[in-house]
Amino acid sequence: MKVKIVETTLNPWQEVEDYQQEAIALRGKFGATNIFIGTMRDFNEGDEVTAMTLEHYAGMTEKQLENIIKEAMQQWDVLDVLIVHRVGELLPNQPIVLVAVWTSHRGDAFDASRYIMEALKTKAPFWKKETLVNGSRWVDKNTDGYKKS
Amino acid sequence: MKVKIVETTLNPWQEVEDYQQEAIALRGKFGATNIFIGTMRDFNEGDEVTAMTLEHYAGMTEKQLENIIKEAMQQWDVLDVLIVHRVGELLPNQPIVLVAVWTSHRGDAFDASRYIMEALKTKAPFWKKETLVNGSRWVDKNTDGYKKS
Amino acid sequence: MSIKVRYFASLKENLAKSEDIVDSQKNMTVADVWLLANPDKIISENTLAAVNMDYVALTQAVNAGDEVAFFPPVTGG
Amino acid sequence: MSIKVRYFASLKENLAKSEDIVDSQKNMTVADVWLLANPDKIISENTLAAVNMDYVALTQAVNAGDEVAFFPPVTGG
Repeated sequence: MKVKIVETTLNPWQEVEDYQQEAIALRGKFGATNIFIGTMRDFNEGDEVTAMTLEHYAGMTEKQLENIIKEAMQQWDVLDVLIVHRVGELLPNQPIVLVAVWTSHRGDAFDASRYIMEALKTKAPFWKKETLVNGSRWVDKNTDGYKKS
Repeated sequence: MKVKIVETTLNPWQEVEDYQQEAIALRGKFGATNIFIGTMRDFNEGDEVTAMTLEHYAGMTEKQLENIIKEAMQQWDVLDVLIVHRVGELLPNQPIVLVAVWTSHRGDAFDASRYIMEALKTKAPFWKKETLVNGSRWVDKNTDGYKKS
Repeated sequence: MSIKVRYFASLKENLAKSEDIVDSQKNMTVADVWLLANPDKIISENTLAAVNMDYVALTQAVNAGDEVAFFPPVTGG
Repeated sequence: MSIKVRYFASLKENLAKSEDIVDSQKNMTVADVWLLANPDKIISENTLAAVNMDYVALTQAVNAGDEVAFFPPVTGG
């Protein structure tokens, strides 16, 4: 398993491909991979967003994300997990977060991936500040992501 | 949306990257991407599997997969879907299927991706024949993928 | 009327054929098509049927020019 | 004992500081640390606290050398 915080552009496909390439122990053993990617949108709460700054608590983020992976591995049959999270200055259409989960069976991959994303949103110390056309604002809380729009 | 059946090696990262690159309308609009990849394992039902042949009903596969995407789009707020499925001769560790779903919010991405995979397993006319060390056998039914092992 | 019949996967192997063409003067259901094509073989209860690439029940009526397919449970993904 | 205090995001901006060092001869809880560092500011009810990078309640005791952090609800992912 691996947790990585990056300050430059996050290329999710390259990250997953590279990680899987090196994970020799996985070869032939995993039947399912679930990947979630969160990407910056160009609007939020009805306003155009031109850029975003992601602050984090270095050290605590890694500690919390590693705990979350361990919790997922206790609940589901998970072979491996990769989490990559962007910090610093972002532009719309750039990836913010990547969660990749490798399992033998697909149910565990879907369940563990979703669990990790929800736990990350609740526990990992990252904070978003949005740049609007006029000024900037901190995002004060995460949306639940499941409400019907 | 796109449904694609491929007879040569399926590179899921390249497929998703290429598709997203061309999907200009998605830029800045999607906040969540969920991707599921099914990969051939080197064992099944307690036996070593050295290769696999995937047969399909050309035409019906595409029709059924397109229906499944429409069903998902009726149930969740889905911006775009890509399904790529391998047919022909496969070796262990090679990807069999890719499902990618783009949405505004993460709940829809997880739900729609899972729905599409389950529906694909039930309705898309593909059949697996496994090559074992001694002979070969048709896979007679899909595992439910959610049972606790 | 003339109906094209297709078989897939283990069913194709068991029947040792991938296609049939059946002709009848009468209206037929999918079950009738099977019987005409395979008079000495009872259709297995887990066999699936499709007409023009949509799943159907064995009681479904067929029309001239239809493509009828029989196959075992699908195992893709 | 000496305790390092850190602030993040909007809380850091509102307090106009990112760190404090507080000293006390007595045993302290996380709430005591806040009070000592910010005697004129009531802690907001949605403020989260961590000691040595684990989430804690404000009633948690702190020890010499601990790093205490205060921050608003997290908004990553």
